[in-house]
Amino acid sequence: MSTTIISLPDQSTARVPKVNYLTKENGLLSWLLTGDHKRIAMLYLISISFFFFIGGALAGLIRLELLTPQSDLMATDTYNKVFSMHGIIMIFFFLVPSVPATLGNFFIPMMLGAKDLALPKVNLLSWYLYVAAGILALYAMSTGGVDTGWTFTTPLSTHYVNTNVITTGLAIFIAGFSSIFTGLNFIVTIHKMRAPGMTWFRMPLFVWAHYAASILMVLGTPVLAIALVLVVLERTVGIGVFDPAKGGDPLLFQHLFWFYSHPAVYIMILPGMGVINEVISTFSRKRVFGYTAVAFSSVAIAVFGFFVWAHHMFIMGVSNYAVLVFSLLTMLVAVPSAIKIFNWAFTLYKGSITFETPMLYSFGFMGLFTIGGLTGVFLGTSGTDIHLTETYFIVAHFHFVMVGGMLMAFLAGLHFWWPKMTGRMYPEKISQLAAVVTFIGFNFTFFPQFVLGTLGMPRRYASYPPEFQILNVFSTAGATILGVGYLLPVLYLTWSLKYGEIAGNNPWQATGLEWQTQSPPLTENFIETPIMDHEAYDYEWLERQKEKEVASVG
Amino acid sequence: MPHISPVIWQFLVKWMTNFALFPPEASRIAPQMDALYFFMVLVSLIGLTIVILLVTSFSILYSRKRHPVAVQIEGSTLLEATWTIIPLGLFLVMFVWGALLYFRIYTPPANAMNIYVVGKQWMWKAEHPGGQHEINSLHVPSGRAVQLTLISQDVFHSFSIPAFRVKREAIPGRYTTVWFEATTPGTYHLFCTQYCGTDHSHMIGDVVVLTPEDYQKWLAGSTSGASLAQNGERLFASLSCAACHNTRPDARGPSLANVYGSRLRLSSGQSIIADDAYLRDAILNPSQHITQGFAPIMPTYQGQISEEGVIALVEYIKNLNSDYRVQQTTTTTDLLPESEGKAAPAGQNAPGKNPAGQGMVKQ
Amino acid sequence: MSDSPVITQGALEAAHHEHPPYQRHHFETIGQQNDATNFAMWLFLLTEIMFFGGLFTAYLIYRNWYYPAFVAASHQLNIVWGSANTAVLISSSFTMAMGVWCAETRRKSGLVLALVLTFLLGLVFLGIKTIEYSEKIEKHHVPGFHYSIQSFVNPASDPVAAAYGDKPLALDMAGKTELYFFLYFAMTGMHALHMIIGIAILGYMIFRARAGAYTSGHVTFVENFGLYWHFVDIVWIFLFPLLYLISRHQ
Amino acid sequence: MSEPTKHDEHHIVSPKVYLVIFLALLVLTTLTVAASFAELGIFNPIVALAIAVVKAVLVVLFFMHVKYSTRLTKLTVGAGVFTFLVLISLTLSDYVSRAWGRW
Repeated sequence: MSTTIISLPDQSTARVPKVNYLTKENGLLSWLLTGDHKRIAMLYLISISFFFFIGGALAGLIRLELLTPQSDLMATDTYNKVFSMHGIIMIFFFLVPSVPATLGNFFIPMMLGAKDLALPKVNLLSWYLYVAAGILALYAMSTGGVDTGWTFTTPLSTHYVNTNVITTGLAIFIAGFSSIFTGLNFIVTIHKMRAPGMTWFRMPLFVWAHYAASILMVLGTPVLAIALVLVVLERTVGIGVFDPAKGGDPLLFQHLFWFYSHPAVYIMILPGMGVINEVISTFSRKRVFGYTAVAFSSVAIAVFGFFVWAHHMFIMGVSNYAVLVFSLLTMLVAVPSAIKIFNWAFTLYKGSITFETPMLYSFGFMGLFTIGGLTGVFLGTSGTDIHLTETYFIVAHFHFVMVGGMLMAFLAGLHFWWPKMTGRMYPEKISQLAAVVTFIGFNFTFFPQFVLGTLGMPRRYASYPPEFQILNVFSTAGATILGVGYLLPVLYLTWSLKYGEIAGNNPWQATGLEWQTQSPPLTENFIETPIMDHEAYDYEWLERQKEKEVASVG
Repeated sequence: MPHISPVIWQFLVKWMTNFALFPPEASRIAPQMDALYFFMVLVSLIGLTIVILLVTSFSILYSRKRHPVAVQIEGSTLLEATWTIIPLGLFLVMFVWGALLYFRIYTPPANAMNIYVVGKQWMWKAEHPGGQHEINSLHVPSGRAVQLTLISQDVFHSFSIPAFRVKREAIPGRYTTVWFEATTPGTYHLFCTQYCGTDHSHMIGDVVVLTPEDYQKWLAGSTSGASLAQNGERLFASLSCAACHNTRPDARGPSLANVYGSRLRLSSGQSIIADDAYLRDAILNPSQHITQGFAPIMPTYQGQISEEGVIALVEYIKNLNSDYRVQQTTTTTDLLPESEGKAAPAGQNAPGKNPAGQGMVKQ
Repeated sequence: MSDSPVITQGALEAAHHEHPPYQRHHFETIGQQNDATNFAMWLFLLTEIMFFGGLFTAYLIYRNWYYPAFVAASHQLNIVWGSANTAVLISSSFTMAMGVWCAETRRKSGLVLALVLTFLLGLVFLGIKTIEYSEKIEKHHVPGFHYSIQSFVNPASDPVAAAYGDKPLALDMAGKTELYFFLYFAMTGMHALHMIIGIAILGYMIFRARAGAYTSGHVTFVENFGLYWHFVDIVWIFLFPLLYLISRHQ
Repeated sequence: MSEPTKHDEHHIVSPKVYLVIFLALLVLTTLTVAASFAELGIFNPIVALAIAVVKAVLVVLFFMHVKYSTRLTKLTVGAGVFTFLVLISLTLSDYVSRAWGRW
């Protein structure tokens, strides 16, 4: 028995289908005015990759500066701008739209058996909003940057800095609407566009995860928008809502900000969890263990995600009673993530497991997300939060969740669906190497930061006491490896566009509806509307289908 | 090591001898914090090990080579319940333990000595009751509970002493407190951990823990002549506070002797304990803190007194146990002509034994 | 599940007919399209609720903190104009609802009339709002622009405050009235912005309705706009008591 | 069937209902203004908000057709109101309990 399930068509005769969504129309305008969710997903893929590498370059600068205890590579205010822009770009222009706007956009309609998202023009509009916001953010960055940190803490952001707070705030405001429209579109599509027979509990868990994330986008983002509007008004008119001298309460801003920004971390991680479901099921040839539990845990995260925001403010002067309540609720939101992890582990049980690149990334995700999630409990516990918050512990924690979790999941998904999106395979050996390199580099970069945080090294420091240097050197060295791990996929994926092997319809023998059509798909996705007559992840159904095909061909 | 360049060798030596993995435990609370911390590390390690063991053993046992055909399993309610309830139970234990620790750190004991700390871009200014000022350093005695009353003059700052495992934000417009009891004499890091602008990373200093004897010596050696309360008294006089806050029957403001720590009845009907925060607010936003029986005529001092000045005033009022000195100031003020019509206070109590009697209920 | 894509009788019939011209290619039936756009509109209104939610939260907090200032400042609002505006907005909601009915029952001239009335009532609302705003500008009650606390420290000098028999506020409390007026302008301004957007869309709709675009079966646009317009009305239904009424008597 | 492609699932509200609701809203507006002139103490804001809620519910149910809509629409409205209340009540929980003292 072979150790891989990759089944490609005979390369000597195989062709990429002549008519597909990429070749349907030509010319730049056909892309810029498209309503096709797959083309919009590709536009998003290009733009978020662009922002990822800008954010990554800024991260590189941060790590270089921290190689030595003094602030010698750049002045402190430059450093402050660099980490602020790193955070803003990575969160609002990469992590929030990453999986939803690319993979979600591309595959949710296909998984549901629909021709497109419910509102294709709104989908295109949300890409344009994203681009406009991105350009505005880059403009703000190139004309002096912003040095408030991505959290825009008042009254620092309103009264004490003279950088481009207004422009950046506006950029995030617009990006927020892009995200609202994406989420809205997904919810409508999932409710109204399912193919006949596609009941709620036949949907792939990827869709469930996106449904939960979309709820958060729709209900949370407007509160961020109003908070930013108030910051802009405070700066321009001086209205006083966040100004203690005029009777305002600067903490109110944080309440409004974290009301969005805490659920935002679930907006970022839930779609990633969705990807992991698909990948783990496919490469262990098994239905996801405890399908309903995993589906409902996504929804539970979405609901509880709204009740915990003040755990970002435990030491900032919220009332002790509120600390008690929010700390307790935080413990509740940690449980659904634990449920997911164990269900994924048990999906492997009695499976038939192969180790292709997406699976390697998923294993990386499980390990790193477990660490990230558990260290989150350290910070949700009010007592230990006092010592660990605002240090590198918190930096390490959210990088484990966001980079170790979300980025790993994004890469897993990208490698998983790449053959479907482009019709071609990437070189498997190099991509496996890249997965391993990323995993090693990541641990080297961020594990030392847990130790640094426990030692008390504060975050957002351009210079630090010399006894922290050795761990920072480790971290910077690891970041170099990590950088290589991220550059490799760019190279071989681009290469594969022209030279990769022809993938065929279903190289992984996966069960999702998106795999039951040609790769790359037609603009209408399916020749005729599919009828869902089996459960999700039904590998026996797939076997029967194959037998039927063989029979009819023979 | 003949082949290693001396420069690199020096670097290595420097690193290895100047390298930390865990912060020192230098306060009473630190071992308690670390106990919870290590409990959580242990739980996390066990959890992580379980996940890793499951994934690797399943990967080996059920690889396609060994196990070519997967067995379809729906799930198991029992297992779902297990990994819902056990983590939830553990998290709840952490929650309770953590909450207890949290309240221990933020509830100062009654006998703690108080030091005021003002955070401003980008320095920490400590004000000792004896009038000693320090910038970016803090001298404290070992073996004695020290309460810090923090305030920021501009943006959010955060006062962090990792070796003591305590941290508290200094926020604009409001006092916050934290306390610790240092155990081991030595010098420890003091950080601002809340990002506060350009020189955030330079807002660091030292906490020097001295033995009680050394501390007394330090106090004697760094006095600035006047104690904090004396500074406050000077300010009290120069702002003519005593013109209203005196014990005369027609006084327009309540007497402030022994007011600190007492329960006040406000004109809004609420009753409130006069603590540091109340005193500060009553100076800066007086109209919300009118003692029952007085007219809201006090002007605001918002923007007229620096945070240090407010601290001095608060410290002065805190230590005001009798009206003797206020009386003296009043007599001086009386020499000045004073002809403006006075808003007569509603409840004119006869001056009795209790000078703070007007609308105040002693605790 | 109740909302699984059950193919309804009408939809099945539609599948046999030619698709109506306004059906987008990716929908199976026009019923599905209408459902989807209607649901999308509701979701959009959810985001609007949360958007105003932030301002309502701020208002509640500061009203509790600075109660005397909020009472005195709210006395400066003109209850007659406020009530008139409420009536105007409710009437416009009614005409809009009638418009939706006309579109559903394919009454073209009725629809145009209803939309024109809604449009005019919207303008009347904005006109009254302008009068109210200009009063505030005259009295220097616009936060951030030469804000004056004269009416509150010396209510006798201000006819409105004097009519209420307001007591003078202490200086520090009088300063907090600026917060009230900021929240007043933010909330009513945001509301007015929604009105302006709505009126602009109404203009476009009147133009299209005269061409008969909404009375030949395709009514979703009118219905969805109706939802938006009623939502704006609901926001005002809450703003009116919060800003004008609840502090009248203190 | 003259219009087979639409309204197969939704019900046209008759103008009479609209008129009744419109009149009810006007009456309630008068009522709330009148109530604000009465001295009710702490009940002034409560009455005003209660009337506002009633008015909003009338608009949502009839003008916005929620009474005749699917369960999904009702659920959507409910979700919006719920999250709005979470935002307000949990934020206020901090502000209210700050006054309760240190512990």
